[in-house]
Amino acid sequence: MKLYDQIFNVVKQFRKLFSPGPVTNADVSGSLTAEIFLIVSLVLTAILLRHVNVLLAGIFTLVLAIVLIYSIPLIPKFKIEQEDSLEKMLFYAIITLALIGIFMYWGGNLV
Amino acid sequence: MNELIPLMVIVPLMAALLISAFSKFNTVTKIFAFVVAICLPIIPLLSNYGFHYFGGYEPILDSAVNMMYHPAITYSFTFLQQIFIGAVGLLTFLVIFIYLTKYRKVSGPYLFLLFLGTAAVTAMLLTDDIFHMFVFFEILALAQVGIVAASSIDYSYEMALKYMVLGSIGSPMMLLGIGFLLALTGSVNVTDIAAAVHNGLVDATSPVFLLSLALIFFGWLYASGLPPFHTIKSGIYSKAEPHGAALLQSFTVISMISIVLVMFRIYASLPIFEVLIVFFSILAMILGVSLALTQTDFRRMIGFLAVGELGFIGLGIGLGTNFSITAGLFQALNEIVITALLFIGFGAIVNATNEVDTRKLGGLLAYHPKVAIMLLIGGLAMAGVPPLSGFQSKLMLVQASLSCGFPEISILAIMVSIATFVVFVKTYYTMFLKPKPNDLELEGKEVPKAMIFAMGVLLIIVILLGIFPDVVTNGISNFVGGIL
Amino acid sequence: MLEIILCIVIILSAILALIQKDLLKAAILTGITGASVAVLFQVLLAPDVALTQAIVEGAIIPIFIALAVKKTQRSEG
Amino acid sequence: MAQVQLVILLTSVALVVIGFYSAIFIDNIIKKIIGISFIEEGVNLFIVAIGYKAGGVVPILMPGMDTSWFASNAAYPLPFGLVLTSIVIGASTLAVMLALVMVLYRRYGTLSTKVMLADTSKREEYDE
Repeated sequence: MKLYDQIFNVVKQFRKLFSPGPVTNADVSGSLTAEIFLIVSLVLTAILLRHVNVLLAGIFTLVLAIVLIYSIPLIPKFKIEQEDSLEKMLFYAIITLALIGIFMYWGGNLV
Repeated sequence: MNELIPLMVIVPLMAALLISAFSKFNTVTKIFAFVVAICLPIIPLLSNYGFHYFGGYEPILDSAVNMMYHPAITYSFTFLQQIFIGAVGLLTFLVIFIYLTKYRKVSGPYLFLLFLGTAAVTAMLLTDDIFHMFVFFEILALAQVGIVAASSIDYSYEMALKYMVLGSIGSPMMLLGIGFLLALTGSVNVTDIAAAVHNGLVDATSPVFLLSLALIFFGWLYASGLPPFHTIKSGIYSKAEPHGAALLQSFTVISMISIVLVMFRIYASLPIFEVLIVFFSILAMILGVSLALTQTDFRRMIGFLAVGELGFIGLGIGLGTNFSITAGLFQALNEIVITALLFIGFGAIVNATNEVDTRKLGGLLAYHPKVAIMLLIGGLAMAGVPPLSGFQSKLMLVQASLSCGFPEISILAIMVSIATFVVFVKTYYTMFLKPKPNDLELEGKEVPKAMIFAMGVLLIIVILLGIFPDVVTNGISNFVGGIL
Repeated sequence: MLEIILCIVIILSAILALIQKDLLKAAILTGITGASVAVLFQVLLAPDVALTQAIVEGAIIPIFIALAVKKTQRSEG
Repeated sequence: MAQVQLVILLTSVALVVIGFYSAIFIDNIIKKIIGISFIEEGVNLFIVAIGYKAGGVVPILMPGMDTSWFASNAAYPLPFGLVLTSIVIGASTLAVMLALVMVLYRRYGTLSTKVMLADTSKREEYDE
């Protein structure tokens, strides 16, 4: 029952996503779909790790699934990180550049 | 008739300059713009396949190492270039037609920007010279900023400035990557660089070569609007005028495929290249569609959907087989047509209601039935419903990833298609089928005829490509066989 | 020796331009960076690039920035 | 004198890093644009340094020069041509950015990025 209550609270938290303005049932069902879609697709992507190591993929997928399900609602957190203020966009762009550079320099020959 | 190849770039470029110079003669400008816009899709259809060397400098055979060198900027024109330039030319014609019929007094600078963008993407597709491509990429970025800033929507200047600031991070990095390649090979011609890499003249495992891939890849992410640039791309789509947004997304798709094909020719021997592309494509699909599900502004929603669909193109190219690259390029062609149809259709609704919030709309089916039906078919095509064109390319992608041994990616692609369908049906319901809110004024507002005409033309292409996909896929498959 | 002095001038004026409170001074310091890069291009055997750089980065861009500062506000904040 | 090339490469790296620092941490939009233009400048400097040849001559063929001597001693001119284009592109981009800033200043009355270029999706007032 605890998980059910948690999911029920998610719907209440979506109200903040659409403020100002009323929250319609289509919007809430869309956000719930997004929530489930996000969890399932991230877990599914984690299975791709089996091409590196099967054991790693199994452990990682299980841990990811548990962490994601216990940290719902994800969509409000995701949306705050992806609003279009210049600072956040620049920050993520430069972080991505640094990560790609580091990954290529030290890991480019490993794959 | 290889003289027609440079004309594909020169005609829109000259038209842009002439129109901005003589924009005070209103009628002459209108007629001239219309004539040039008709020429744009016709020139690539008439031209023969072949090469064009600027300045007439033919390739030189170095007899010592038995390799060809290309001293001139080379334009190569094959079936792939023909079909994409034709598609962009047709779209430019439709957009300019909508613009010319919408306003009595046309603005010269705006037409200048539209033609400049078309010339830039045409040159990016044709060219075989990586620095030439970078120059036209910068011109394209300026044209895109101009198209966004010229719209009358709130916060369009802010969005244009944000795009420019991000662009001045992204494009110098691409230039730095080109500089690394130049330092390694001493050439900027893609054929020469690819030959040097394949013949072992360049050490493919050296850090400089890997860093050049990282930097050009970052520039590609900026050009195509994959994460972390998906927010700004969807933002500029939503702040441009609807017909401008239809053209902007085609510019994005074409700059994406032209840069990725160049990268593919140079870096295909590195396995990590394909890993990077697949990773960012999957990220784009997940983020684009899940953010589209939570939007209430329907232009922003279509923007995020367009970014999500870009992931399919990247996926096809990242898998790296002949069949998957064909599928990815075919998906690119479909996306240009379908997303343009959706942008123009939703733009027609904005035109008729002056409202972008789905919560305040409803009951439009009774007032605009033609637009509603065409939008429905376009949305179904985007979600991949047979027998429309989106179905064919997505089916090819699913088959390709299955035959490469990645069933997870096939399942993910199908899930993203279903989520796209959910997004579309949800928006369609709230806009067209839900009862009309009391305070929504709809009487006496008509959708422009030119928009319905443009949607009709695009819809015919969608249906024809869905029924006869072989017309395009055979030619693309031959092209891909040439670069693998 | 000349190169090293020029490099130090470039980096110092770039940093000074960014910690300046007065935007007009920042514009002038940008011009110093551009002009020093132009001299460095001459040292690097590229006289044609040096000419363009001296005109564009040494003169035109500081004037653009100064115009923008004049139309907006001079102090930061 | 490979030392010259090394010093110049370090300078260009320093300019790019200064640009990234200003992109993230500086709030004033005009200073941010100045900082970002340093990235472009650093990249230009790097590409010119590629073409440099220690002890070489300027790549212009003067009358009276021996062609084979010239070919083995002149600097590599292709990067110089690229940088020429890149400088002009950078200047035009910067001019467009400053013009947009001038327009936006009239609307907001401040140069702060946090105010001027904040998130727009929530700012649209929902009028009942």
